[in-house]
Amino acid sequence: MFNDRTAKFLLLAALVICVGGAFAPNWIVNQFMFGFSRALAILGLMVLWRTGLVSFGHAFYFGLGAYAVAILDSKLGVSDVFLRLVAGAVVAGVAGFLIGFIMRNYRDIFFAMLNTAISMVLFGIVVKTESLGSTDGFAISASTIFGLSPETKYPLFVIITLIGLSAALAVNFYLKTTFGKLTTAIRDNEIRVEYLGFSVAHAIHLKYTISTILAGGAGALMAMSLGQVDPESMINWTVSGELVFVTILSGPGNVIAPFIGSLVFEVLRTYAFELAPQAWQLIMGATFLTIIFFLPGGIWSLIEKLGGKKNAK
Amino acid sequence: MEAALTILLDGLQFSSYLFIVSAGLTIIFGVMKILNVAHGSFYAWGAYTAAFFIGKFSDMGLPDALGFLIIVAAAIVVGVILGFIIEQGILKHMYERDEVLIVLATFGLFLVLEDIILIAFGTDPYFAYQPMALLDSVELGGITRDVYGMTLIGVAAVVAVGCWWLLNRTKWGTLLKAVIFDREMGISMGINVPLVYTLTFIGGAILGGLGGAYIAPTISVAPGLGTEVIVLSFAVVVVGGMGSIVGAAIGSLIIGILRAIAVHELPQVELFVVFAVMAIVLVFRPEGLFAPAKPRKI
Amino acid sequence: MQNSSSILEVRDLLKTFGAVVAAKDINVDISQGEIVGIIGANGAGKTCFVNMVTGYLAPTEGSIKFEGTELVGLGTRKITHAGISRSFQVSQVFHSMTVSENLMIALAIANNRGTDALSLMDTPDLRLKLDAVLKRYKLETQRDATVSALAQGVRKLLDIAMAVVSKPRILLLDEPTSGISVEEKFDFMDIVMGALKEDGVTVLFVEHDMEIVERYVSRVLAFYQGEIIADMPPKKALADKKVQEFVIGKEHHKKKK
Amino acid sequence: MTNKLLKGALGFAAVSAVAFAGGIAHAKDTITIAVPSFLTGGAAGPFGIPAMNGAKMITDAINAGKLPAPYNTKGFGGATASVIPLDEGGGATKQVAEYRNLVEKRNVDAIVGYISSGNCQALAPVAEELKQFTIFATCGTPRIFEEAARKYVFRTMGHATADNVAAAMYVKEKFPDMKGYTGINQNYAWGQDSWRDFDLTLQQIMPNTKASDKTQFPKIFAGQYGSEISAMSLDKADLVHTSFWGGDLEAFIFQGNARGLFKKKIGVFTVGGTAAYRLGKKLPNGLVLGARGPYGILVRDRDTALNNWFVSTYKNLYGTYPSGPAYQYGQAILAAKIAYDKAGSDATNEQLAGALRGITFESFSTTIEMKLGNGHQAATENGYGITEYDSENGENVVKDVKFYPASCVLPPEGQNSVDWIKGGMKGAKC
Repeated sequence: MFNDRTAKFLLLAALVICVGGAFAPNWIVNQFMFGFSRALAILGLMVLWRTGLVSFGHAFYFGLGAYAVAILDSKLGVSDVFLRLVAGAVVAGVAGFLIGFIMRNYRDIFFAMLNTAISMVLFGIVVKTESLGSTDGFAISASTIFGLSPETKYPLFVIITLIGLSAALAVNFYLKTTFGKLTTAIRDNEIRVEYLGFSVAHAIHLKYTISTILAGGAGALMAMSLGQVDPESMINWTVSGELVFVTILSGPGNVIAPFIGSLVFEVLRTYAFELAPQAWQLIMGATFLTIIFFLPGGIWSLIEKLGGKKNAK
Repeated sequence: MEAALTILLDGLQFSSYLFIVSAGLTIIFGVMKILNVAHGSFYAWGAYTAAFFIGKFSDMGLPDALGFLIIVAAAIVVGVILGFIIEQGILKHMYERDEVLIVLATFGLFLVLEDIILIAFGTDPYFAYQPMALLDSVELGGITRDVYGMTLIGVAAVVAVGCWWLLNRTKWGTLLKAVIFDREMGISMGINVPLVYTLTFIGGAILGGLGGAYIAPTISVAPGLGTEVIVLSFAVVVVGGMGSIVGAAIGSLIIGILRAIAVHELPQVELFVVFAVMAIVLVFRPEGLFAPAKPRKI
Repeated sequence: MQNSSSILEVRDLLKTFGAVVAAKDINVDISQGEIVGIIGANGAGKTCFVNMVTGYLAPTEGSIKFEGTELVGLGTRKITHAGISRSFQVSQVFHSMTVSENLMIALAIANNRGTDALSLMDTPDLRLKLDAVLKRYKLETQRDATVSALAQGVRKLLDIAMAVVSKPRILLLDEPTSGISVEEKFDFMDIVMGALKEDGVTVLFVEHDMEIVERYVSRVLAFYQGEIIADMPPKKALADKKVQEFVIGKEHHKKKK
Repeated sequence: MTNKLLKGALGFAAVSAVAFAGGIAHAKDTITIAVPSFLTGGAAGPFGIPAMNGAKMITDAINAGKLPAPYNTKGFGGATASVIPLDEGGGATKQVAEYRNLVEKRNVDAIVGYISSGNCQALAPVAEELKQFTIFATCGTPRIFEEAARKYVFRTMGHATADNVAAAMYVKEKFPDMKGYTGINQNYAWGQDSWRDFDLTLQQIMPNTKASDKTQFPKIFAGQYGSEISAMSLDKADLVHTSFWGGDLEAFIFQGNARGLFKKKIGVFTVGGTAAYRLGKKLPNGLVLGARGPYGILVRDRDTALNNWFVSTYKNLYGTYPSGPAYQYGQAILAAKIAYDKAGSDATNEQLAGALRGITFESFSTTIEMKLGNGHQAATENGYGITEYDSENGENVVKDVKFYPASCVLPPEGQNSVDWIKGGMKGAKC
């Protein structure tokens, strides 16, 4: 599972980033933490996208992950980074598995919209429940690592990077399995897949569940690196929009793409907000449209052009 | 009894508002299979345009009755201009691409339009109370009601009947239905689908604008008022069935009346109603109550 | 009345869509190794029959037994697993992938019915199988070509090859030669039939082209308005009055249009 | 592959480089103050913009040494300050991320502002973590300094408890025969706290009045309150309390007015002040109006050098009278100046915090005592008045203005406001 160029690159890049992070200023470390946290969710959406499915509601699972951390923290005082991460991923994964029974029967726009609808229900419930923090959300205490509470953000940054790395490797491997190869196959022709004796519904259900686990983990990591959750920034439909935005921005070409895409997104947003506090949405929206029109393959397609097609295939 | 009447009126009033804003969304979806996230922006632009000119006119000392003209004009102008530009400038070039990409494009548009409003109209809220003041208020069910608010019910009725008539009593309607059922079929029948699309989108945009323009006099027209609307109208469309006018009407009624009951009898659950209804429908009938027949993929 | 040698027994099959009768009183026994041609005008119920056997359509009444097990009520997947596969009139392949990728997926699924689908797909022994299939269907030269770039004929070949890798006992071909040029059609069928003979697959294929029928089948089922009006060897069938009137006649007539 | 790797590394280096560039430090004689406020969304017009105006006006005046005595020294400890305006919208989480950028990327010296209680609550712990000198200007929730002791965070105005205790006392004074009361407040910390404090206080000081069992908590920015207004009109209560602010406030006033709600019921608006100047004739007469303290219309005619200067300068600059937020941001900037004057322009965050902790100073409209929350939370008087349209000058005025001293409407140091009210507001000196 480490024997292809993508895997090798991931390993080396992770090393460089972890080392570099030790010398980089805090805000860069933050950008990487936010970026890589989100990238986890993008990985999952990428798997779905390759199958021809786009979910416009994965903020539901992202939010579940984030709020799992928040609830654990505020109600039970759980602060261990791994417990929090697992909790987020599991909660989202279970929800995703159950909802998957509905979702696997839908395609195209209906799939996208049903996800939106379900995410809105969660948004509504959270916003309107005082015990869930209502619109204020929760502040999240600093995460501990095996009982130790680190002075700086660096350890968390390393952990997030390594989790991102392992997720990327796992997905990279998954895409090589029969299941994984079926992604494009299903997008191309479900009838044939069925007549080959393979259940499209099961395949999609699995991919959906995977994507929700990743989204939940992403939410958990994001909550920990931000130290704050609120429905507006974690569950609202605009967040789902952002996730898809970054997916398109990254491009489906390779598991590396989500990480690059997410970083670009964070930096872009930071500067848009800094340069045009009253028009940063406009900048984001325009970028989005430009990508959709002129760079359908996302950033990755650029990289492939630069780095020569055969790279990391 | 008085309470019942009040609840009914409140419910109808809110339902009407919901219906007007969601009708456009569901029509566009039904015909073009586009979930138009930018619909909220049409609403906002309608509200701003109306509020802006109502204010200007009354400053010029023109009769406030003109307000109603402005409202209609604003809706049409906004719908035609924005609708045309967006459909011709962006969406038209995407119909061959994945439907979902189009949704995303409208999301991008939504972000852009939100900030353009800010640049065009500034951050200061606009007040266009004149039409509301003009119609004054009446004693009804033991409380005072503003007549303007109740005319909303009439407007909704007109929109509903109008849509029904257009779909079921005109040649246009039959063409639309053909396209709605199956785009390819429409083309093979020699229907000018691109034109149908353009007009449909403009029509939907006008309805979105009308919602905003008509509500404008009752609210403080401030930035960000589009975002709420998307959520509400989307909920209605999901409950009623994506793409179904009847569905939108029923959906609006269910949500509107239930909400009114909640506000009066059990305020603490008021905020859940919309989403509770949505959740229940999603569990038992994910395609909505009145989902139009859709050709399955397999 | 179990016929010992027959692997497919169809009894009193009826399919109606509302008032329309798509299939009626269909009774057939197919024996191991037979090559059966299904002919009939458009809308005579040929494809409907194929769809019912492969579980894509559920019959209104009647039974379809495959080696004694009832197929009616089973889904397409179960039936594929049981050992019946099909090809399509319009080839159903993964157009954005290469020929070998298409076959690899078919092979992978055939070799582990999704049970260990979470293991690497690209294994050496699968590669060997792939080469064999490519060779048998003369697809070596196009192995790395993307399907969408291929000619109809090649796609059809691939379509059939993918249907066969699961080593079915019965294969149903829906108009294999439709969309293939007159010059190619015999070479094409030679490849296909040759390959199928090797595996000893029982074949039913829907065909409009009587030359093909004459040349390749051992038995003909002629459909007319949902019923089988003739079930006999090809020579005899093509000479048969009813067949000429209701099937071939219409055929030629149709060709003129 | 290796060349890709190289690219990766380069990319990282590039980003870092940008970072350092972004973070190039400031010279000694200038400081940067980040001023977050609502520049977008419904709260921008009524709140964010006046607030930002106030902050800019005072900063410029201080830079030019134009403030009246005793603040007529040039600059912040001699340094000229530049204001970085910042949008407060987008939710607490976004604000946390932006706050980190302000401190760690843009290296601002001080952060002065914030209107939303949600944001303040989220940012207080972050500010402490980053050890960043921060002054909250307007946000209201008492929790910030009651939940934890702060070292670097200050708030230069009284909190929501004062607003609502004062409101209750004013009601008791002016409407002694009020029988029952209801309320409509936004469904988040601010609205919930406000109603709770108002309700609890009335239970204490007017025990034989009754709260309606159907108080309304619509979502913030809902914009339409038709049903709520009907429900309250039918309610037997004869008083309506609201802590609505910004666009929601104005929408509610319109709709309630058209529905004659305020003819039938006493309206108590704890944040109504901002509407007074903006709505003009459309503001009903006879509303009980607060401005979250001695600000805006309530203190327009206070005849002190500082206040006269503030009102006239603001009116010249922006064409309207200054509303509450303008005062509140102005005085927060003033507090920053005081801190810098004491600690010096190159002072550390610790020194700045030390300089502001526990002091008492004259603000534009009132005296600010930083005596709660270990000297981090201001205590000021709080007051209310009743609206009346002055048709001669064509503007709204407030009559029967009554102010209550801080010691009367705020809990003593170290006491949680809810317990204090429930305990009968012991030690309140009115």
